[in-house]
Amino acid sequence: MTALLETRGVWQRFGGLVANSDVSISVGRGEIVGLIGPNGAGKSTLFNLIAGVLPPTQGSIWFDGEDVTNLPAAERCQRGVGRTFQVVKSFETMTVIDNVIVGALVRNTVMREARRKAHQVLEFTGLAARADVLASDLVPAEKRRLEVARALATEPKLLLLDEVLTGLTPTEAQTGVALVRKVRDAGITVLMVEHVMEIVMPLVDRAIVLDLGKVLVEGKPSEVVRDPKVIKAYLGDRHAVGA
Amino acid sequence: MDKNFSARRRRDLIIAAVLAALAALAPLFVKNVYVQNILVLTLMYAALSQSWNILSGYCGQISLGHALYFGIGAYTTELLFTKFGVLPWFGMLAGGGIAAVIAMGLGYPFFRLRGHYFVIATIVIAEIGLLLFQNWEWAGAAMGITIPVRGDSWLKFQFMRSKLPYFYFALALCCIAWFVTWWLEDSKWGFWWRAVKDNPEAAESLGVVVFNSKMGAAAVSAFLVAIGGAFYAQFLAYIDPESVMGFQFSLLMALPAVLGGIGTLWGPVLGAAILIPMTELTRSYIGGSGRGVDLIVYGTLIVLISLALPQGLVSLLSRSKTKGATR
Amino acid sequence: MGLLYGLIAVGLALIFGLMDVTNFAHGEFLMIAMYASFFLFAFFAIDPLLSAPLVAAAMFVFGAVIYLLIVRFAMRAKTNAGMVQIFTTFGLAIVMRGLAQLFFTPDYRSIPQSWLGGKTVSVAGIFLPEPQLVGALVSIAAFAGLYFFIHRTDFGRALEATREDPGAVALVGIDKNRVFAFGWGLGAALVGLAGAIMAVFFYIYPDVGASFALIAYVTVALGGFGSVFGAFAGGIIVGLVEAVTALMLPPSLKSVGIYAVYLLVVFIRPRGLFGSM
Amino acid sequence: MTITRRDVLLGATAAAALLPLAARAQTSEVVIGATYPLSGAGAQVGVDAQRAFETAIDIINNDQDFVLPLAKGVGLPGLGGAKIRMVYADHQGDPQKGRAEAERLITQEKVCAVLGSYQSAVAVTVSQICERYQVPFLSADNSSPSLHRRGLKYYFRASPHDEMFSAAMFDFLDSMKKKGVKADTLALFHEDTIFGTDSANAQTKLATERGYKIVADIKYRANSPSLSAEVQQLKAANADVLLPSSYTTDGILLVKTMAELGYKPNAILAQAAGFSEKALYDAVGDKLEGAITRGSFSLDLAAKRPMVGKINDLFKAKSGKDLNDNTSRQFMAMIVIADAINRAKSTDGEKIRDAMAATDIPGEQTIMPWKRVKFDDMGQNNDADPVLLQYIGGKFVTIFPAQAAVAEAVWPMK
Repeated sequence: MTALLETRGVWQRFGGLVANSDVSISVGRGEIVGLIGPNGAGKSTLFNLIAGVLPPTQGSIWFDGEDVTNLPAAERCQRGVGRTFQVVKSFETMTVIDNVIVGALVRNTVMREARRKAHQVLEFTGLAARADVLASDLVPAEKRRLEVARALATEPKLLLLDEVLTGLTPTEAQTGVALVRKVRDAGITVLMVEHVMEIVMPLVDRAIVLDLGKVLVEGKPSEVVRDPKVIKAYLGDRHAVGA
Repeated sequence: MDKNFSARRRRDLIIAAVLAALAALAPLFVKNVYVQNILVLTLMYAALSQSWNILSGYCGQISLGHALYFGIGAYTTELLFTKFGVLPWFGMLAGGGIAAVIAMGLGYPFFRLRGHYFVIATIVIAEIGLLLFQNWEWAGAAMGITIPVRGDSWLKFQFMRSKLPYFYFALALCCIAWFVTWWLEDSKWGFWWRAVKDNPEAAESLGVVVFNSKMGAAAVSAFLVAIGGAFYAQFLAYIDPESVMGFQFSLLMALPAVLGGIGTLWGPVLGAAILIPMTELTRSYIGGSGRGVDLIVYGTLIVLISLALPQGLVSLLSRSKTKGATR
Repeated sequence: MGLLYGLIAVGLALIFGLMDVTNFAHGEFLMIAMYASFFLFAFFAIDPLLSAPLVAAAMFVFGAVIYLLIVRFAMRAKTNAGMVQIFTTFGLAIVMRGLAQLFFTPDYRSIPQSWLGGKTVSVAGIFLPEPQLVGALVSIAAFAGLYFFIHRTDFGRALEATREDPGAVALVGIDKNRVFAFGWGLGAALVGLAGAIMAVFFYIYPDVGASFALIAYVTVALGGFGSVFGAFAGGIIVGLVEAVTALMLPPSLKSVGIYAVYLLVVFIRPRGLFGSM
Repeated sequence: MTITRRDVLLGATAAAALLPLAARAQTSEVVIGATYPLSGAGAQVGVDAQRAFETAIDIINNDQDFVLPLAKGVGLPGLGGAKIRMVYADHQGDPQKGRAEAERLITQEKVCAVLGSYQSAVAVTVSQICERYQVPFLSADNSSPSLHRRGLKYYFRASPHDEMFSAAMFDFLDSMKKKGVKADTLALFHEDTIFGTDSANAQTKLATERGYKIVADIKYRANSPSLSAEVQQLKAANADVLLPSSYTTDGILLVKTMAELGYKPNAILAQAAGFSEKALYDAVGDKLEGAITRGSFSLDLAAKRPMVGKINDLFKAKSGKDLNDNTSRQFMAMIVIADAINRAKSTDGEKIRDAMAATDIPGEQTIMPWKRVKFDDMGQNNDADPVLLQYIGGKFVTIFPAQAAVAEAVWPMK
């Protein structure tokens, strides 16, 4: 069976700056894969390339056996790529349920069905009680959750999570972890970007570490955390942050 | 299914039906043509503003150049009528179609622009339209087009004294614009537009083709506004570029929606119902002094409403009624 | 003429461009300034050129007061702040016209004799009207001053920071309202300068601002919001395009040329020529 | 659904507010409506028009010793001495508003005739409404020739239209040429609304017929922020005579720009409008010594007809200005309509219309240099002879036609 997602030799340059150089990764069906690395490692750039926000300078991206390199984001969503944003982008003037309906409309053209789907997703993500609240009135943790719900409503094959667990209280983070597991159990492949390793390592099946735009290490979480290259990259980063 | 929601939609529809029925009966009580004239204008601006609201309120693309579509509707109808004898009913639809096509044509370059750049571009394009018509000899240039009125005729949609046919047409147009908005509000397009307005990037990630959404909104909006323009031309029986394409129309289309509540179902109607009679009455009863007092009163009211109720008059009602529907 | 458009636009470039506040009453600010020059001339026989600093000072106060009394509240709106600003300032424009008509009557005024009026300098066969020449010089000076002010002084930095993140500057102890009131005052003072120069060769009546307002918006947007130099360049381009179009097309279409150039520029560069926002 | 209860209430209040007025109107008053721009760019004209009408009403309503119809005696004798009351409406230069206001005047204020309207575009819609309600509309000061050619029964115009004015201008040029003055090339300079377009069309036609060469035909946008490019072109064309058709604002800017760019034609022959407004001469009169404008009125007439001077004094007391081209026509319009109502002995629109059609006021009983006031079947008074006035030493002097002239034309202008 082919991988669900594959990037083949992807490069991204912004002027003179190289954000990704020759990145080739693959995500298999049903996996939870963590994409980690210190600040400025090129995680977010790679993430945006996969989501289709911008095309790569070089290389190709394959999804579900097809070349999607030049497809725009909306088209990728229709093919089954759902995503969240690092900085939450709720539809602030719309209610929670309406936010989710927008996502549900990708697969349901009849409003009634889209609405039913949206309600299911809210139940699934534990936001049902907040359905009629304006998105702008949600607390940050709920907004994160809404992002996930919205993406799930598009019935993705692959869910891209961009730092959904960062900045949450330990309790909130635990609920988040549980939700991600639940998503995977529903048969959805998850690729999550996280900056802080501790949170994601127990959760993911496999971890890919990026540093300076390149794939540094790839493997089981337990192996990755012990890898000296990773420790060095992270320690350097830690020191910088701590200083 | 969520009951609140469908109950609210049904209630909106019932309120609208009751108001429309009451409005339809109004001429039984209002015999005074001056007041009837105000009613016709109010309905027309409510319809125009409702149409403007689709693009600018729901989809968030603030246009201050809708006078262009208004003028195109008016000119298409009257040029077809006076030069080729095409009945205004067909001319109206042609005008609407042309306006929609132009709106989409302009959409290609325009929708790449953001914020002030977009707003100024819309003002500028309407101004170009005005100048071109002002210099277009075949279309009457500055002289405009006088529509010969030869007695009452439904076929030609012209009437000597009676305001009632115009009143009912304006009422129908207003109902249609309202109903289209109502229907779109709970449709794929309606959700897409609001999503695009709030956050285009997130919308794109959820499979919304942002560009197409804007195009759709622009086309519907321009079509309805052009029908309004055609109506105005028939109502006035005379058009010239300044009086159908001037910047003031762009503003007058936007004002009711903004005062009533931009991006809301009831905002434009509510705004027009207050603004237009106010405009007319201040001019008629304090404008005769020639001292600009009417302008002072009118301007002050706009400033006060804008400041006191940034979400429009609708926000006064919606606190209790439509809980957070579409602010 | 281009530099004069630039001069009218420079105040707008500050308010609209740098502070990101929509001001639809810009033309009316110009109108008030022109009346101020006129009355200083009519009652005290002060030449507009001399009264320009006075007018600018008065306009500074006027602009700051308008901000503190009205615009400040328009900026507080959480949702659709843009529309609230547009229509608040639009309403304000109508009120200002009404008041002008009430107090100054709708009659056309103009300053018949002044040091500059009607004099022409001939340079190599090209006639340069003095008022426009002086206008051009003032315009260059105003732009240079503003440029220096924004980029080299603490206030300029405070202004930019306030626009970017009002919350953050509050933490550093900068009062947002004071910064913006000062900005509005400065913007209005620049319009005041423009008004004083304009009064020399333009007629004055309550609706006079409308003729210039749209051109000023286009000038600022053409150059790009957030760029003082852009507004300056925008003014020059608008003046040139106008002159060239008037030669090629019937003069009644000359504005079409300006508008077309604006559209062309923003289609290619959606942020104007030198815009940063 | 769009008519809220509030709306209906508003309407009802408005109607109620009007009732007393309407009721009063039927007693011993004759109510006449006037639509003018009373706010916006043309507001000053509207305000001046109010003064002109008031002057005329003073003369009609009170016993005054003038050789004008209705001056002697109080009010309208044909209606038992009823007095005239004016109702003004502001149309802001917008045809829609003009139409709405005309309708209000007719149906609410019960006016029996409407006067107007300065802007020609507004006259179009106002006269349409008057036609529909069979109420006479008298164009006091609209000069667009197309207005009376629309087959309207209730449209009247006592004053000349632009073709008549333009014809007089060309008659004058012809006569100057006979005297050996060089006036072969013309430059047209006109604004882009109805007035300018109509005027330029008439002038182009006449120029071709009479063998003049138009070396520049410049149409410009009304209320332009700058006319430099336009004036450059005029200067380059360097015609013998400049024929501007501009309102006050553009007129002032034109003259200032001409002075700045050093352009001085041999003669300026203006289609009135701005060039008969005091504001323009206050602003740039020093640069216009010797400019000629067409007009329908001249204060010179006071020498032959002393009442003209007295009436001018009455007007000046109210407005602080001399009667000019516009205000004199407005004054006369009031006299003409009052005369017709008086003869109709009724406020019925149709009867007044018939009386208007039968109007025959000899020139001596007007303040104008006209032969008489008599309408043709299109409602136009073809006996309204225009005059040409030259601005000399701070005032206007009649120079054409010969029978009205008090001085020879100064050519070229200074």
